[in-house]
Amino acid sequence: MRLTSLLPTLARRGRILLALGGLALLTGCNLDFWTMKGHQSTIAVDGPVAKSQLDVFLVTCWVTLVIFLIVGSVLAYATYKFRARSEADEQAVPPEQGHGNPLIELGLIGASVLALVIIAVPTLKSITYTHDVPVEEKANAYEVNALAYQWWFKFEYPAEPIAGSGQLVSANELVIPAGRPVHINLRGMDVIHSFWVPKLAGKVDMIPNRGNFLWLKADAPGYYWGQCAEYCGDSHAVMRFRVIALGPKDFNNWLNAQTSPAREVAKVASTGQPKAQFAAYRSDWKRNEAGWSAQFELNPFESWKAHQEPDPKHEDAALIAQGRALFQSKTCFTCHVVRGHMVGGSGAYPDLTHVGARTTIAGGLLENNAAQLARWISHPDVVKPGNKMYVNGYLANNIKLTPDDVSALVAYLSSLK
Amino acid sequence: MEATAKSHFTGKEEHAPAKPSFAFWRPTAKTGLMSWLTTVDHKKIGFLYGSFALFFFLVGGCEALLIRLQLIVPNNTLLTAPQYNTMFTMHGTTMIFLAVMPLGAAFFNFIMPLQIGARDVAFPRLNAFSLWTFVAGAIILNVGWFLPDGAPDAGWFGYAPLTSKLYNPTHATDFWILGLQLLGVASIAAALNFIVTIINLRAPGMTMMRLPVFTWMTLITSFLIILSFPAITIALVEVMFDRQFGTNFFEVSNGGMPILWQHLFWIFGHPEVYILILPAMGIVSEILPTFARKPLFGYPIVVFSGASIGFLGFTVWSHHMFTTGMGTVATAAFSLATMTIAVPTGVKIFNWIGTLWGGHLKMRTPMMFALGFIWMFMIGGFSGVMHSAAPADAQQQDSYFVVAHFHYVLIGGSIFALLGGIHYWFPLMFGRRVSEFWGKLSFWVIFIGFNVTFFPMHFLGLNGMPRRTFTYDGNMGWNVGNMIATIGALILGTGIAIYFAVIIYTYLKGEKAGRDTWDARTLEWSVPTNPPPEYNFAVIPTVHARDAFWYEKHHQSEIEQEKAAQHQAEAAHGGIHMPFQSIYPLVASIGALIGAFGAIYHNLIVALIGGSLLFIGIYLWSLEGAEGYHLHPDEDGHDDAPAPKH
Amino acid sequence: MTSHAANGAIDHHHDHTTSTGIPNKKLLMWAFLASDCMFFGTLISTHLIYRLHPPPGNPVPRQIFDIPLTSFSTFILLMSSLMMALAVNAIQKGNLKSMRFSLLATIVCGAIFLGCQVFEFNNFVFEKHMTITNSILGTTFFTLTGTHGTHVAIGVLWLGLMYVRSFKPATGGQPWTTTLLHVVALVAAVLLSMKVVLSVIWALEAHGLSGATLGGVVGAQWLAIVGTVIAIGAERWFARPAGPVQFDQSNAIDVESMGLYWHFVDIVWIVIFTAVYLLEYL
Amino acid sequence: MSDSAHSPATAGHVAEESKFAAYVQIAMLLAVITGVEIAVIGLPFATWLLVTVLVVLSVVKFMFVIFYFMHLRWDKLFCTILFFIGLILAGGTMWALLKLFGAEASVPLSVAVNTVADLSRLV
Ligand code: HEA
Ligand code: HEA
Ligand code: HEC
Ligand code: CUA
Ligand SMILES: [Cu+2]
Repeated sequence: MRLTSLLPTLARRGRILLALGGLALLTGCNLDFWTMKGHQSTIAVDGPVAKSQLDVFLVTCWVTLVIFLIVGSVLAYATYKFRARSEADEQAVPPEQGHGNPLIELGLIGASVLALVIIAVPTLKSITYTHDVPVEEKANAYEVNALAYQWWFKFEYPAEPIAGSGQLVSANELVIPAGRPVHINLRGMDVIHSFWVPKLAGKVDMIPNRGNFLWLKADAPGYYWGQCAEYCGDSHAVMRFRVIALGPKDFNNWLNAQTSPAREVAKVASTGQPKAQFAAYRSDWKRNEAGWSAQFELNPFESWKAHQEPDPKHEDAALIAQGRALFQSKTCFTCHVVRGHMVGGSGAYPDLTHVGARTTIAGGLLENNAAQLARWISHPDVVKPGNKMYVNGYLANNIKLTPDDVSALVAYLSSLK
Repeated sequence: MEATAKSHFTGKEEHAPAKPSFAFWRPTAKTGLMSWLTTVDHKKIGFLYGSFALFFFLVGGCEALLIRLQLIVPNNTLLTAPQYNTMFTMHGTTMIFLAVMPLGAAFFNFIMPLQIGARDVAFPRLNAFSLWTFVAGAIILNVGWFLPDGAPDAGWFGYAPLTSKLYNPTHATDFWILGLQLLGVASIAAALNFIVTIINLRAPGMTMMRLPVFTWMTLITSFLIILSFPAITIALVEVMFDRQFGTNFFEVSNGGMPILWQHLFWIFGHPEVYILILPAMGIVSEILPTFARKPLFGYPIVVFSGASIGFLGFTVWSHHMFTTGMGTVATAAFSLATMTIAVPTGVKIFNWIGTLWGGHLKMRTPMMFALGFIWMFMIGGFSGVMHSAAPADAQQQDSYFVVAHFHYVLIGGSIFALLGGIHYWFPLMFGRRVSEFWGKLSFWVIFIGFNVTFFPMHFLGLNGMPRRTFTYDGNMGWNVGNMIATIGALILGTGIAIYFAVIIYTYLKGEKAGRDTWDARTLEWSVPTNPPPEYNFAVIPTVHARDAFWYEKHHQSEIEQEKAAQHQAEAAHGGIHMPFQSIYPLVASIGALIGAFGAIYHNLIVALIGGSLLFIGIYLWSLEGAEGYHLHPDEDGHDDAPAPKH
Repeated sequence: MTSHAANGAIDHHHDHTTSTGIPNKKLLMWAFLASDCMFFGTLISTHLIYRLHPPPGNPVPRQIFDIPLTSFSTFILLMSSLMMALAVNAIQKGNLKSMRFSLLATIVCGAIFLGCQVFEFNNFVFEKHMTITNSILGTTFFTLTGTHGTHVAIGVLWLGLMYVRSFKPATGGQPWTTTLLHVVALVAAVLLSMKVVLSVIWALEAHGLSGATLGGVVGAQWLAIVGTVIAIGAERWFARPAGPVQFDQSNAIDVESMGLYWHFVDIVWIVIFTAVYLLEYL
Repeated sequence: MSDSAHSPATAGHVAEESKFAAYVQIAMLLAVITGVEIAVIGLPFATWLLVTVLVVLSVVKFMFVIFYFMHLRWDKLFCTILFFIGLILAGGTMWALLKLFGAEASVPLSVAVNTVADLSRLV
């Protein structure tokens, strides 16, 4: 980045910033940030692996807290008790020039070692436990592969073969069976990334040329936030993903839906609905807009379930057909797979066969709704700095979309449940 | 090779000055630009190191402020993603390599020779070379701000393969590689010099176990530098070859393993963090006894624990890699090894408290910083211990919890101690002292601002906020913590601004300080004038005890006689020998700078010019010899001594 | 800190022995070598790590290495260490002539070693098709041995400078250009003769021993041959005996520190020879 | 300021000669060890044995060079300590690195996978 390019940016944005800062202050901060109940909390956890890690953390926390209190009080006392209270005090005859006391030293060293042993024991236990699926549960474990690309995740289900195209593949949303251990093979496909779903398990890096893995288990069905946790270039911050844990029945239903080819929308006449208008056609779409809606935030898991169901009432079959044609003519299919609809695509780009059934797009950055979809395909560069759809696709293939194209593509993509 | 010391031990006599042809032109300016560029005086070099370091501290601080301003609210757009990534990369690199390390080097240079009763370091011209090579490295590292390619943006530990040509095609990463390479050369050269100085140039009677603790920590830090920097040198050579010549060290398609970079980097990187903290611990170990008016509690144990921290520092590097899937055995081993470091570190804390116990604590500004150091470093150390438990770290690694940890040890630790050290030695360095009121005020503002900034980051990290993210969404529960942290950073910035204002004011107009302002204990305060004369000691002191100066003050008559005798002996032998200034270290460093540019831009001719300049500089520097002139001050540094009057 | 008699012969600093009695330069050199241990340690580790896991398609070292040649250069480097030790020994006794001879012998050994390495690299690249870019073995092997070779080359240069310095006249008078020219002559002599010898070897390998082969070499390399003769002549001229010089026992420490460096480069090779070459044959 | 004309004392001469002889003998010994090393690799013994022999032999060479040619033997002990700090740390680091990379967890995918399909995923 160039210094000269920074200065105007600063000047331009300074005012917005001040306004924003003031606003946030005024709206009143609720100072409960220390409860740490966020979507990516490592404290309010939902799985045995994260729990084991949390327990170790709490041990370290208590041990050091106790030491801190003891050492701190002695230090505070010494500072208070022995401070010179007056000028005269400072000039007084120097105190006894003592040089130390080996017994005290040894005692304290012993105490420190003891404290460390208290930490070390659970640490060692947890290292073994969190490393891999416990032997007794091995048979029950579900296997998936997670592959990281700049800046999105690909998930493979080796246990779900699909005739003709290998195995079930999805992007950015990992669906797992709840209550079962899941063994995830981690692969970095370009640079180093890291797989982190704080509520379920600590992170493990996805390093090129290295066969890493982790295991986790979700205690109950739920919707979990994940994030790439190793700096991997421009859009590292927005390389996110989700994990959805489902009960056995739901999981099987989901698998059935996913393993089938992309959904065909019955050819019916236009419902005559007015075409959606998207503010997102313009590139000056406000970038500091949240990627999610309040409704979604209210109950993400329900939102995910809702996404699984087709919504024929609001679908415009003609528009969808137009979108499908555009997907081909605008060369989207050269990168993206839509299994059953057209032949094309490559494994190195997100599989869109069931993109409509996901709650998020663009690496977990945006909620998957019409407006955000439009925003993404109109200006991927603005939404996600440097992303490879933009640099490899839009520029190289020179894809230009009119607002109408976008509406059609959005309709098509949303129909891919 | 430095020729200065040649005659030092052989007693060899040079022949009457022959030549001088133009190559051996000896600069003699005592004032003005040339005197600074060609100086070989450890105090001037220390001052320059310190000035550069403080400048870069402000630069790094401004970068930090931009980081914090970007994060003040979710989805902020003050900086773009590439700008932000550049910002934290340069912030980390600048703070570590261009602020804290050289600030440490400034004290090593200025204080250490005085503490051991020496008149300079063992190789004064090598010292100048270190300084100018450091400057060259700093230039290369920062030059990207002014060029189209931009400044480095691969993070301060530049994990391969993000640094490869494929993912980072511009020269930005080359600036980072070559910049660090030059800084490494500078650091190793300086460290070798300090090692020889401390081992070999101690005043009579200054046994190793009488060395001031700061000098001890200088020695240990220097060892850490010479033993850890080679690892990053090799690692940097490997990425450089990958980028420039298409080798395969980290090239996955030909079987390269990017994980190797992480190992090599952290073999350097972990000792590096102790390179940053040990000088700080040394400074604190000087300040506390002075203001408690008591010797350091358990001196031998403090020294020994410093050495064990240094040694253990080489056995724990993989604790930065707990999440790289090393397998249970390696993870457990590094986890335990890391925990053991808490023991020697704890010993230091206990001994500092022991030093306070029963003392007469004079609560002056340096003392405030030292006490602040103990508190803050303790907190930082405890979060370090939390990291060392590998399973816990799996959640903390690369989250703001780590950011909190290392700022507590780096700012609460290193920076607090260094800022305290500046206050402490200011009267010695400049003959003026900082106003207590303003000094304490700046301390409190910094202290509060620091905690407001970084304490919430623990919560942010545990709440899952990843580091190195230019933006975050508003629904994650991170808004308030970030807002507080940013406000804290502004307070902290204000505190630092006050601190600098006070320092600059004092330098220009501050209250004059007498000799031995604080009633201190170590030899640096025994110099005849503040600031010290260029020859440091009119008479090389003879050391009778640890805390040598304290002993002198309490055995005055005895010492006086000894000094007189010593002075006579020295005078009889021709007075104090001072080495000439020299231009060649600067020439060599400029050669290195030019050569680095040639390497970055693949320009063979420029590289060759740079290389030859480097070679010629070194060659002429070894040919010209140290030479020098003589001074004849009296015992107190008066009379015929050209002592700088203030 | 330095004692330095501006005039007169009084040893005027009673305190100029160092605190430990070890000369500063020697201490500096040992500390530097400690540092260099880490330097080569990490580099050799890199090579061995990749030997632990050679990717498929990596060249097989056994099919590439040429143990007889490497053994020869190992032997030569050992001999150079011997000559270096003798040089230090000589100057410590003040025997300048013997020191100069030993230094020259060390330089020659170093040059032969470098020549072998040039030959080896050439052979690997052009005959065995292993380059620094086309395989991980090539990458680590060339980087490691090349870095060692660079150390040797720096050592040879340093030896040359020291050799030249031993002619600095005691009277001063000599302009620095003479010194520089002497260095140039020496370096040119070494480089050019290496070139000639190498081309002879290559020609012999390619065409066998015959008058025509040698004639061909002379034809192709006549410039280098003439240059070699001139350079050696110039070197001899600069080295002609001429009055007292500024070099004696007191310079032993300079030669000794240089020697430490040289021996270190030798022991690094001992490690490389075992770890990189021999272990491949088990 | 001495040229060769300024011949050293006789006593010095004797000392020089004796060291001279020692140096030459050591060099011969080193050469012989090198020869043995080269011979050893052809022997039909267990690999671990050969490795041990090779390592021991090169350590012997190493020690001879540093203690005699580099006269650590005659120098202050401190030089030996100084150098061995570096040597031991470097050796320890190498050992740890090789252990780490030798561990199962560190086998790179480019070696572990054998099918073409899997390989293509890496590139
Ligand atoms: C000045 C620099 C400094 C210092 C001194 C330390 C000190 C320590 N550090 Fe820290 N560390 C960093 C700078 C530093 N660190 C940096 C910069 C990083 C991040 C790099 C990056 O990723 O960018 C880092 C990261 C880091 C990690 C990796 C985190 C991660 O990325 O996942 C770990 C893991 O173990 C760690 C551990 C420790 C430990 C155990 C100590 C110990 O030395 C602390 C010992 C001190 C105490 C424990 C307190 C006092 C002791 C007592 C009062 C005695 C009794 C106490 C007990 C018995 C517990 N540090
Ligand atoms: C010694 C080292 C050091 C020091 C002193 C600091 C100082 C500060 N650091 Fe940083 N920091 C690092 C070393 C250090 N840091 C490292 C190694 C990283 C990791 C980088 C990476 O991930 O690659 C890092 C990363 C880092 C991050 C994480 C970025 C990210 O991961 O996305 C943050 C975020 O808050 C941060 C903040 C700060 C702040 C607010 C200060 C403050 O203390 C700064 C205080 C100074 C000033 C504020 C400027 C001085 C004052 C003026 C110029 C006067 C004018 C100003 C006002 C009046 C307001 N630092
Ligand atoms: C050069 C290849 C390429 C082309 C052509 C391309 N894309 Fe993409 N697409 C990508 C990549 C890469 C991503 C992942 C980007 C990221 O998240 O960083 C992506 C992501 C997406 C996503 C989000 C997927 C998810 O689950 O997160 C959608 C939707 C999408 N593209 C639609 C389209 C449409 C519509 C077109 C044509 C107009 C198109 N793409 C053309 C490469 C391409
Ligand atoms: Cu992927 Cu960060
Ligand atoms: Cu560390």
